[in-house]
Amino acid sequence: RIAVASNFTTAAQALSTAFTQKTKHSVQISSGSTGKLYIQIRHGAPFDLLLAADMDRPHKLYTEGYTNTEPLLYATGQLVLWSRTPSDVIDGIEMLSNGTVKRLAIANAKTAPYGKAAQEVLNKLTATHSSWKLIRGDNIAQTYQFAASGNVDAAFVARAQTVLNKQGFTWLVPQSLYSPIQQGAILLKHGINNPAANAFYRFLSSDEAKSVIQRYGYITR
Amino acid sequence: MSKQLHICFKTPLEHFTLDVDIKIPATGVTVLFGPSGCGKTTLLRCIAGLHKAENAQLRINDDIWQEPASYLPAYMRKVGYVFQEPSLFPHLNVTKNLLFGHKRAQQQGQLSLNEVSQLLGISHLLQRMPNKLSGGEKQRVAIGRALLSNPEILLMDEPLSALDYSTKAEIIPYLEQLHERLSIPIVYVTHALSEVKSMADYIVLLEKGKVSAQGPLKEMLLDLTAPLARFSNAGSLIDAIVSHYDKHYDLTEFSVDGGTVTVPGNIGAIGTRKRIHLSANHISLARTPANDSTIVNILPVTILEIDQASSAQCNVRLQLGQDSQILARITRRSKDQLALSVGDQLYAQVKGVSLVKL
Amino acid sequence: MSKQLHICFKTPLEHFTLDVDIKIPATGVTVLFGPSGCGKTTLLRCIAGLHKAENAQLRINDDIWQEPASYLPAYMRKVGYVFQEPSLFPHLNVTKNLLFGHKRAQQQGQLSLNEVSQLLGISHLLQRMPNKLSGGEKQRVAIGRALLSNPEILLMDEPLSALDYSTKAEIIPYLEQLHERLSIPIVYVTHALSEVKSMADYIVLLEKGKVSAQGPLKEMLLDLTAPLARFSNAGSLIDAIVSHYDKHYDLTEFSVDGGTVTVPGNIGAIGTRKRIHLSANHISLARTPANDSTIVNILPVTILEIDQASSAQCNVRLQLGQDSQILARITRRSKDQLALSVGDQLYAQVKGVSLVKL
Amino acid sequence: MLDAILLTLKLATLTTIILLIIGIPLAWWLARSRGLFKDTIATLVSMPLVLPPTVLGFYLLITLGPDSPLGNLLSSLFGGPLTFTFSGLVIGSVIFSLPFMVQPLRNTFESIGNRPLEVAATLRASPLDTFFSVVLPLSRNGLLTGSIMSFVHTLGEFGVVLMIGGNIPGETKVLSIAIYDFVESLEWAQAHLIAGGMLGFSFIVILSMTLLERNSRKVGDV
Amino acid sequence: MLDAILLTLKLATLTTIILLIIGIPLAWWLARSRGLFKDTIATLVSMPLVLPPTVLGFYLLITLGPDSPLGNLLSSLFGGPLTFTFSGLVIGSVIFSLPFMVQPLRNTFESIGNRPLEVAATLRASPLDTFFSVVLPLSRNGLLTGSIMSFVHTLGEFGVVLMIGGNIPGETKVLSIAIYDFVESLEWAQAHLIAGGMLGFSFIVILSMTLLERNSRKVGDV
Ligand SMILES: Nc1ncnc2c1ncn2[C@@H]1O[C@H](COP(=O)(O)OP(=O)(O)OP(=O)(O)O)[C@@H](O)[C@H]1O
Ligand SMILES: Nc1ncnc2c1ncn2[C@@H]1O[C@H](COP(=O)(O)OP(=O)(O)OP(=O)(O)O)[C@@H](O)[C@H]1O
Ligand SMILES: [Mg+2]
Ligand SMILES: [Mg+2]
Repeated sequence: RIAVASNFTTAAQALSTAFTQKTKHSVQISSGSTGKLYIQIRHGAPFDLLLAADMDRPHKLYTEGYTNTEPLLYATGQLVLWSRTPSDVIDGIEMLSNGTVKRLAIANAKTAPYGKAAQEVLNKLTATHSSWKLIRGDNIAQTYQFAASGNVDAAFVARAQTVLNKQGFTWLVPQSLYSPIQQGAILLKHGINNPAANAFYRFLSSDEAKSVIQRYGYITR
Repeated sequence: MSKQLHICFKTPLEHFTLDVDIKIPATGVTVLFGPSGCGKTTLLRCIAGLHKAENAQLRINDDIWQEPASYLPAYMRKVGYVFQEPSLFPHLNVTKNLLFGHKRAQQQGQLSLNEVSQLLGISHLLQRMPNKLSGGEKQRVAIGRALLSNPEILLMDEPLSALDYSTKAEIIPYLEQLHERLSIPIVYVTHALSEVKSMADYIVLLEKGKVSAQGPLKEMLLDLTAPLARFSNAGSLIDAIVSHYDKHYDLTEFSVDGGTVTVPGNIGAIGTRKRIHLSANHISLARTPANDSTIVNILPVTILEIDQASSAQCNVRLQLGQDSQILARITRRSKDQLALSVGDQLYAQVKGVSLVKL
Repeated sequence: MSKQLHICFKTPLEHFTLDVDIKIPATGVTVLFGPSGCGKTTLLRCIAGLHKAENAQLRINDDIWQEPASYLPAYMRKVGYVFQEPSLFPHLNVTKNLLFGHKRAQQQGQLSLNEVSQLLGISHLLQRMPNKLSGGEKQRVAIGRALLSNPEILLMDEPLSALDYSTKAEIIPYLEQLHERLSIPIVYVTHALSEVKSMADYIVLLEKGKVSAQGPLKEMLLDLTAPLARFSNAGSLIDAIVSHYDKHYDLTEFSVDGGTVTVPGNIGAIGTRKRIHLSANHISLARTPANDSTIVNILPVTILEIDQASSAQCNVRLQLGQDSQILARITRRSKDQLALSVGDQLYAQVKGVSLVKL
Repeated sequence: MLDAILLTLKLATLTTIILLIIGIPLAWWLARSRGLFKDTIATLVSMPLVLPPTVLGFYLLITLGPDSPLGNLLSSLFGGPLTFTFSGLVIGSVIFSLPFMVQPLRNTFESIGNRPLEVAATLRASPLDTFFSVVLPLSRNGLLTGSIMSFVHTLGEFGVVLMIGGNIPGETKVLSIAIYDFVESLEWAQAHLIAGGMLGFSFIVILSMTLLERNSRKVGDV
Repeated sequence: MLDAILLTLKLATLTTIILLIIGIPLAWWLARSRGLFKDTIATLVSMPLVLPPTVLGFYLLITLGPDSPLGNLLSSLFGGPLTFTFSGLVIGSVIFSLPFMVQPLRNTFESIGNRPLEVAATLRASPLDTFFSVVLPLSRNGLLTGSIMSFVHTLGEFGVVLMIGGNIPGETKVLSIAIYDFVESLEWAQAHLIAGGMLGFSFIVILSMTLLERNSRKVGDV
């Protein structure tokens, strides 16, 4: 049983398919926000493996003794500025400053890593930031929905969400503008004696897994 | 044509069809009389506009309340309705119940809260909530509420059946006066013959949804073939004028067509017109007037008609004075023993005298 | 001691306290009589266990239903209760309403659904829902339901007030027989004097929560100081035995203490015991018996007591035969004119005869 | 935080008031009419409960958004899109809490029966007058239940609100979102505080409403 | 997917049944008793609505989890922790939907009044007998409303379920979570499909329940 942060769910499903083909172990995926999963694990949720959306909470679990292994960085997320309507503008910074963006959505900076990153970007761009109204999605999925339904003009979302969707305007935010969105995986105590869980944990670092993960818009080491 | 209520309704009920087409006088009290389940309540509901009969025609004097094509909704009909079951608003106290219709009447009526509540003996209840009232008290409040709504026609569905004898005796004369004072017609459902004879001007007998007989009370009482004469307390009405008051004995003497009738109590000033009910069962006929008996009222009469009411008894219709008629019920044996026949001149000895409304 | 109902309740009401402590016979019909709001319904509710009086003692024969310390809950008291307002279960049809208590009675009673519904004239309604019934029909179903629950005591709160004359006339004799057949006591609230005199064995008069008079009907009627004698339709009861039936004239002759009384119709086999009610208003007194009048019943009597009932009228208590007494009401003037005084021997001419229960 | 508290109260109060205004006539109509059409509408009224709030919010987002004709219409009426505004929140809350207002009201209305209406009609009260002077006073129970449930439900609602509100402080960030945020970001002490506060506050409000109603009511069984 | 559908139906049905079992006596007691104590309990019953579902779920998680005495007690009773199991879901749903069952029932019970109970008592029906043969049949309206609202609310609920259930396929992953997942993972076509299905299904279920009830009922105004 794998607990997966919502934003990684699709990728995780692809991973598990590949994994199952290879090892014949079957995988059950439960998704939720990293925060929720963290709470659940602390209260006895029967998960073997956690694929979180950040490094903090896996670390916390580690220091709190819910696992014996250090968190594994399995993917690094990339932030993009996305708009449903294609634009002539290439540079997101310009787009943000030329007044076409009246409503801008980011994920909740407090709970979502991508939100935090987006906030950092905005902070760095304060000089240029102008007239938009900032809308906060609860998580990165909601933020994307805001933009996809046309309720906001642009949104900072995960690259993972836009790779499958070629439409619209996408600007890959330079890594320099935000601290890396490192996603950590840990093998939980519940799964230590589970061969399948151990296998999946190891599988995460395999090249095969890495290519899948990359396909979904993440950077791997 | 104008001073009449034309009431015509046809509507299917569970087992039969209510099918009524009558014209009743627009003044006075019309009593609806008939066995349980014959459609009395339904008829009142039709008049009030609570039951929508398809085939209908309802004229109150010159106003058309209902026709096949037009329908005045209930709340625009100026009726005062006393329901068969007490139906006070549970969220309003007695005063507010009483004033509910009063406040909504376009013109204020001639009755005041005070007057009505005093008469109905509910003055001490004004602040109570309905669930703290006895059955009779509820019904009295309901009557008061209907009266205070300044209606053009009063519909009363057995309003007094829950009341005790003395309360009834107080309320009936008041209701009697009421229609005179307010000059509105009253349609009154009752099972109590005592209420019929003391209140009715006009009677409509209903049976399985159809009108089986109707007419002014006075005529109906004397019609030996009509159902009323067959009732065990059949009787007749005569007009009377107060002619003398015997202060010493507290007796009032009335002059009636063809004689005098004495009644206990001080009824009214000399010249006051009253109506007297003579119960057929309590009239005995004699060839000579008794003078050593306590029978006070003895009237000379002539036999007009003898009808066998049952195998044991006859109803005898009698001519009194010039224009009046009264009814006596005697056994067939007495008839034979005294060899009574039409045209005989006799003395009617009357024990059962009661005053009723004018 | 055992064949008695001891009914003792004290409970505060809105304006006064219900304070009753009576012993009534455990057979026959006890009528509760009194003005609207005097506490009749509350007393019945106390007996049924629906109203919890603090200070109470209730014994039905040898069973203790309530004492200050113990309280039998309502559903364990074998009462049949007919409420003042029709209270059918709206979700059950007539049959199911009728059988509700029947099914729950520990022992099956002697009455069947068929019998009861036929008698009450509701056989054609058995499949109906209560909201499709007329007021009187509902009340009849409620009576039937109470009867079918095989009660040890029947409590009836004005059960017949919504019913028409002829339905009443059918039901009353049935109720009369009922307590004999089932030998259960009936406590009966009514405002109708006609029901009192035809049904009551024992009378309790209630006024503002207190018992103002009580006793067997026969005695109460003759007690000139008691309230009953003051009512406008006071009267008296005498025992009678059928002595002859005149087939030709359809008249039944009764022998009573001190004479004979003739009544229309074929009442019963010779030797049948009956009770006869003589209405005081309809008895006239004469020094000589009239023989040319239609008055059929003339009885020799002796004056026992003369009481002035009002400023106009007197009640006269008369000795009839050896052991019977009857009541006549005459005007004071007649008394003076005939110079009536205690001990006089007279003839009572009786017009108002009605048969009542034994 | 005060912002969020005031906003929440404003939202809950406004939603309850609007629901009373919409729900009373709707419930009355449902209670008095017969037929398949009314049963269909009655069923539709419960539908907002079927979907998870977030999903409902998602569809509202689409419906009120610039892609939908309705959204455009409202947008031009209100001078701007409704999504991510307080007005949008109110609309979402109203739709989501509709069943809580309508169902209890309808039951109460049905339990009144015909008789009081008939009596009122014979006393010259027009249907509207009857409704205000008889039906509503006799429906205190249902009104109270409906209002409490709607109010409380709006307090606690957050799926819809989060979705169409966009968590904008001072405009759409209500307490339920705040507490959710605290829970998610593991600031549990804060979460406990707000949760306790909300519970205590609602408890006091509801209890005092109930007591007030009981006191002012002297109606018993009829 | 079939898993999720069956699980959802099982959860909603079971929750409704349990709520009927708990709610009926509770509502009856609330309807019949008087006093501050009962008003307090009545208010407490609405409290589950105040907190956002996720937050409520959070507290349930804490209460039922291994850290709490109650959780441990239940854990030993049920032979294992309740959190992240179907039983835990049921408990959460029951608590969350309690007000929807209790409130309508209570109103209906109150509207019956004393008279039918008195009549039943004089006809020798014990209080229990009366309750089943008179009170419940007269409360169809409230029972129907309560059941529909609880059922539907459980269908749509997901905050609590997600929190204490943990989205485990086949055990705690109900439809509402599935649709939430689809919406979150941007598979909207799937989401539309399930949402439509849920709406259609609930619509048909509720409408037919309503019609059935109407048909079997011949009771009108009394
Ligand atoms: N629930 C109640 N609480 C307090 N007082 C009440 C209650 N019900 C009735 N009363 C009052 O108690 C008195 C007795 O009421 P009860 O119903 O016993 O009268 P009743 O003799 O049956 O009258 P009726 O012939 O009008 O039915 C009345 O004055 C009435 O106003
Ligand atoms: N709602 C109804 N629908 C169909 N039939 C009804 C309805 N109410 C009453 N009835 C039937 O219609 C007939 C007339 O009823 P109605 O109430 O008019 O009688 P009623 O003359 O007032 O009788 P009562 O003296 O017993 O009150 C009865 O046979 C009754 O069973
Ligand atoms: Mg009637
Ligand atoms: Mg009474």
